[in-house]
Amino acid sequence: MSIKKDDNWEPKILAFCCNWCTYTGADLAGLNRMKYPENVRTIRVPCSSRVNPQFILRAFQKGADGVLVCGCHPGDCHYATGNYFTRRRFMLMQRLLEYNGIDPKRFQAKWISGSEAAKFRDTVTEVSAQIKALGPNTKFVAPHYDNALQAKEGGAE
Amino acid sequence: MEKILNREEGKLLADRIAKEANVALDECYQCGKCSAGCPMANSYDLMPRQIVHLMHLGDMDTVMKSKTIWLCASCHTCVERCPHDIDIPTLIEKSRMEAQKRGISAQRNVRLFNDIFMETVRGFGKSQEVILEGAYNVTSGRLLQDMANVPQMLKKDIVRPELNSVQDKEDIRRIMKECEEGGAVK
Amino acid sequence: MARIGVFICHCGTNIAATVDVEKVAEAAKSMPGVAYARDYKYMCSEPGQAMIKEAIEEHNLDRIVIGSCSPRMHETTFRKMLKGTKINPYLLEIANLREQCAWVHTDKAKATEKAINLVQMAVAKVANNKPLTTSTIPITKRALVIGGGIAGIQAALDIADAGYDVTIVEKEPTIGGHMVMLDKTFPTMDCSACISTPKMVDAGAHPNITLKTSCEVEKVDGYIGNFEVTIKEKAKYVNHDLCTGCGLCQTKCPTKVTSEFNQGMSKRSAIYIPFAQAVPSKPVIDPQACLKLTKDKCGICEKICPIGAINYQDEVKYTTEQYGAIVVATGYELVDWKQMYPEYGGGKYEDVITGLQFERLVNASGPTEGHIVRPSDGKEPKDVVIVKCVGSRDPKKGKTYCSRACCMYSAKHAHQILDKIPNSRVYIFYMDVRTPGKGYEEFYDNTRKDGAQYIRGRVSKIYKEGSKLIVKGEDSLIGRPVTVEADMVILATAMEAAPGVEEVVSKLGISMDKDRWVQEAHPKLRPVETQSAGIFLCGTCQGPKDIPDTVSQAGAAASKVIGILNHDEMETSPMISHVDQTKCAGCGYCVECCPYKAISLVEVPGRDGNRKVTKTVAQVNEGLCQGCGCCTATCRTGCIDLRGFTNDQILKEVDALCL
Amino acid sequence: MKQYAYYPGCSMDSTAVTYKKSFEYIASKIGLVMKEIPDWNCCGSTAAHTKNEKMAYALSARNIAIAEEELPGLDIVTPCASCYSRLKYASYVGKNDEAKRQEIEEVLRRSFKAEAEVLNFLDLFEDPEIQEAIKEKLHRNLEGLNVACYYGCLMSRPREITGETDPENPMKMDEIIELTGAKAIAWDYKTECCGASHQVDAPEHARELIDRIFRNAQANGADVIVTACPLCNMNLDMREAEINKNFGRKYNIPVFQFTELIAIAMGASAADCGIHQHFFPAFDVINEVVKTGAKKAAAEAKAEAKKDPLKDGPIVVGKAGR
Repeated sequence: MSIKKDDNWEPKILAFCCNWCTYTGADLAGLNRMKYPENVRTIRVPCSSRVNPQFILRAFQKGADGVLVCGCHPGDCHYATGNYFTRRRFMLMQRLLEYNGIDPKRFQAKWISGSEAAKFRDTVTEVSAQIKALGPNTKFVAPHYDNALQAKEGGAE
Repeated sequence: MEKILNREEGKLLADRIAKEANVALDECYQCGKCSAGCPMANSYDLMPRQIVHLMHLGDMDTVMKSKTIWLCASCHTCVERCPHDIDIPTLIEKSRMEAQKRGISAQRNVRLFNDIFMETVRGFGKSQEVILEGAYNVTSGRLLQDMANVPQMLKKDIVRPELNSVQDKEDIRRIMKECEEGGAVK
Repeated sequence: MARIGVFICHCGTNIAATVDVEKVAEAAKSMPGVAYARDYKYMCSEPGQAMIKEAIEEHNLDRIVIGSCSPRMHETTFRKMLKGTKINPYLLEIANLREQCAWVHTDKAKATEKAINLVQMAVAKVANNKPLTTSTIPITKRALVIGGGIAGIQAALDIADAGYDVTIVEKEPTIGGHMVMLDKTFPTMDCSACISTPKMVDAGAHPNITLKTSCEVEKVDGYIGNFEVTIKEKAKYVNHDLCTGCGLCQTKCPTKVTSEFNQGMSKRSAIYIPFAQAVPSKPVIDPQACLKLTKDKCGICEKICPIGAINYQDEVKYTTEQYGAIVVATGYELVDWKQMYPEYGGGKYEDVITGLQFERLVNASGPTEGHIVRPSDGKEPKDVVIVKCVGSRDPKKGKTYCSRACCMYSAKHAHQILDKIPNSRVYIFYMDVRTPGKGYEEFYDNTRKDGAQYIRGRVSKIYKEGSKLIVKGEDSLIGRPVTVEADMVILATAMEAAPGVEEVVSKLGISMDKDRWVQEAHPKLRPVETQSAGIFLCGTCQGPKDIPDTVSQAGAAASKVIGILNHDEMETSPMISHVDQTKCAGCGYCVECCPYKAISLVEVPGRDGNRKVTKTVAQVNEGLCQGCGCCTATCRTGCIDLRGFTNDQILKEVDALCL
Repeated sequence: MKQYAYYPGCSMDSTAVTYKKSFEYIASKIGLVMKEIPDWNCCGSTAAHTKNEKMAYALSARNIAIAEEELPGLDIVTPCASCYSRLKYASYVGKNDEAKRQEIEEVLRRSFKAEAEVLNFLDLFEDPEIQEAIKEKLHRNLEGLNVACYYGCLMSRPREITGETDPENPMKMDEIIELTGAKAIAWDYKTECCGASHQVDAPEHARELIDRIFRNAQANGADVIVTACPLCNMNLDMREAEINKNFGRKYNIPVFQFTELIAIAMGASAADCGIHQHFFPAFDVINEVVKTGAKKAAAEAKAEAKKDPLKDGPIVVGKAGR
């Protein structure tokens, strides 16, 4: 199956942001009127360690094109040690996904503090561009989403 | 004295040397513990600490023209005690090689001694202390240096007039030649 | 079916300029479960809130979504608003249409599309929200202070003065810590003992303060407002209830060992009061040194004690007490420079001493009655070298940090030597002189005027030739090596967190930084809090500092404690983890990863077919849980979930996002 | 007893005559077999690595390569601190930098595995088996002799090359020398530099280094200094008289190789270890100690014999355990 790239195609990117650092950083980016692509949606979680691997699989299953997990910098976790768990879980998860044929660029973890609005903007802009270049995600997508996917791709050949 | 290197060239060279020596020049906070413990420091024109600072600034010109790089005895006391583990002996050694390449030597005799030493090795495969001392005295103009000891040496059978050498002299000459042609280890 | 109300805020033009708010509201109407949707200029305003309340009544809404600014801004506002309605305040979700949509995009069509999606996610989530109630916990109005140095004493006095009971736990036989060892304090040159011993006496005599010396914290359970602390009291072998502190025993004791208080420069007996002004001023027996306890010989103290207070059979005792808040003030110790610096003799030379040893040497109640003499031969030194940054600012051999108080105490030592020994010379080897404090720079100035020679450079080697110590350094300001022949060398050794801080920290469930200092919750804005609610810190357990800083931090910690103890009960956040114990397999992974030790394994009755069995399951302590949710992602059976951010809620958000 | 590949180094055949003699004496007494590396060459010493890094590695590596080929499985031992340092550097680079190892191999046209361990004489004499063998052969007690063990730079620094755990105060030689009954004193110039070849090419700067070493040894009560390196030994021994003259000192501290003292304790004569070949007179001090020790041992043996009437036979002089 080859993928036809539609120039108007926009990826769906999901960003899990911890409430204390990255979500605050994202708010600050807004406050500073920084601009970044519309295709990133954040889900607020108390801590990046709240992100269950199940959520990521579910996102890819339902047709998300990229998932970003963001938290405080290691050592700065609001809950002391949460992001260390995130970091370890992330590495395992990324290897699992890679093993299943998902490009590691589709699943990234970034540490962005509450003051790093510019880093938030740069990160989502960069990730968005990377995923746009990769094209739509086709792995894991549950069968009944096929139609939606095909529509998105402009039809599979 | 004429500038051999300007700041930009110097900075490039210093950074390359630092990288090869695995040294982060910016870690040095100029505490001076290196200079304080250096056995040769009384004779230096630049303290080891200043060598690091000049390299950080990119002033390799001053570094290569200094006496210090020739007088360092490579005893490694500085790096043993350095709070930031900065490998000054290697920085100095590599600076000395660069100076040598450009024909600079603020301590002519040190260079001379090294040259003669290597030539005896090239000639015989082993160093010849008698020839070394003799040739050095003649070329350095310090004819009488250590000569007071010679009669005693001969009398006490400490040195003998005959020479030691390796059998396969060609092998040594070839290795030395190839190394000289090939330049430094990458 | 849920009846969700969606309210889209214009925020003036903040949102409305980039997002077609009418369109969003319109789109919301067709989202599953939405019974009502509308937009409004300012949702957070009085009329906006009234409008929402009306809509709730009118349309019989049971949960609401507000599309507005960040939830970090107005979530609490809208929750408060819901308190007056039939809807539980936690049946609310906020779609962030301002900070994370309108303000960061320019393309109105795309921004509107995103806004609709964000509302969709919030709607999907809120449909799965459960009503939550905050609970209250009673507060035990007592505080525990761990450590009886000047930090602990100050914090205890402040709390006690506010009318609350305080216990000070101190592992040594007396309170006082390091401050009472010091001679003078910079920059004012007050006598350290003269200003600290009255505080010790106050603490000992305060009706609200209980001193527990020779004690350590054994175990800490519970949470803010309700800590249950087991305190271990080491055997003192002297009944302090009977003892009058006459001191006869220590004059007769035949065993002499090195005195800790005098930093190894004098002897004390095996039964001893650490120093004259100790509080409590009653002796204990050192079980390692006592002949009776080690070899069953001697027994003199028992024979001569006029009231029979000696008890060789004394044992370790444990008591358990309740506290509402805890202050950690475990203090510092000097680094073991002898291990770090063989080039300074590694302890071979008696006349190379630490700053703290010098304090004892120059102190009128010290081993030499205040005469500065060389420990080796008792002669008065004429040339003294002070070496700064020994063990600090040295990533290879010691600590990376600056030990902060050394510059000033070194200046003080120089001043004292020049003052007390006529025609003496003092050389101070330094890397930088750091004097950030009131009157500090002036003090440094005066020390130089007194004649102290400051030489910029780190010392490379100290060795002995004859009776002189040879100090090799570099005067880096002229770039020449210098050699000083000294009679005595004082090393300004770095502070490090006291030994045993690891155990205290792990028992309390708080953390340390890479240098073993106790970690504060935020370096700027929560400097005396730890990340565990109800546990505070002050003094040098948090980092190197001098006395003024220590005392102010102690006051700050005390005020935080008083702030808690002032309440009879406290509200807890309902957004915490809970375990479905029917599904829990008792694997304990959640216990491992919880940063607050809030989860424990308990035995509960269960069933295996028809058989009644007990099974091991996890249980969350609601007072300790801070709601991070780390446990939820580690649970194999999915039985542990975070209220307010449940798996269901987040999965529904993910689904809505991917539509 | 374990066998070793032996790299004597250039000085061992000329200036280090006392080192050579005394070591050969010990080896013959305890049955230590040293297999000289065939056709070994100069390690390049200080001069090579100031000129050309690759040449410095290659010259040293040639010896390791030959040893690995001709004397497989044997550790390489060298008496000279400078040779030790250069061989050890080559071995270290060969072990840790595959690219450089290949490059060296290429220029050598020999296989250079860098597997053989490089040891100095202190490592060798640290071997418990050798120490046991020495202890068995001890015939004299050098009690009363205060020895300053001088290690110099390259035996202990840089620590990642030498593996020395305490470069400020190494103790290997102290422990070895105390086998003889002599006292290894604590002093502070154990690892200070002797100036190495700068004593020849920059004497005006380097002489004071030697002066400082003698001064500290004297201040700490040393009767003699012992070294474990031909160059350190020569720098100290040959220049002591000159220092006395030019610096106005009165040092009377003969300089020995540590092997000389061991050989003497094992019964070697002055000629066996070349005591007369020192520059600075060394015979008297050692003779004094040996004589005192012998008298004392004889007296002790007599007392012992008196105590134990069953003991007969000739009085054994020596084997005076510490």
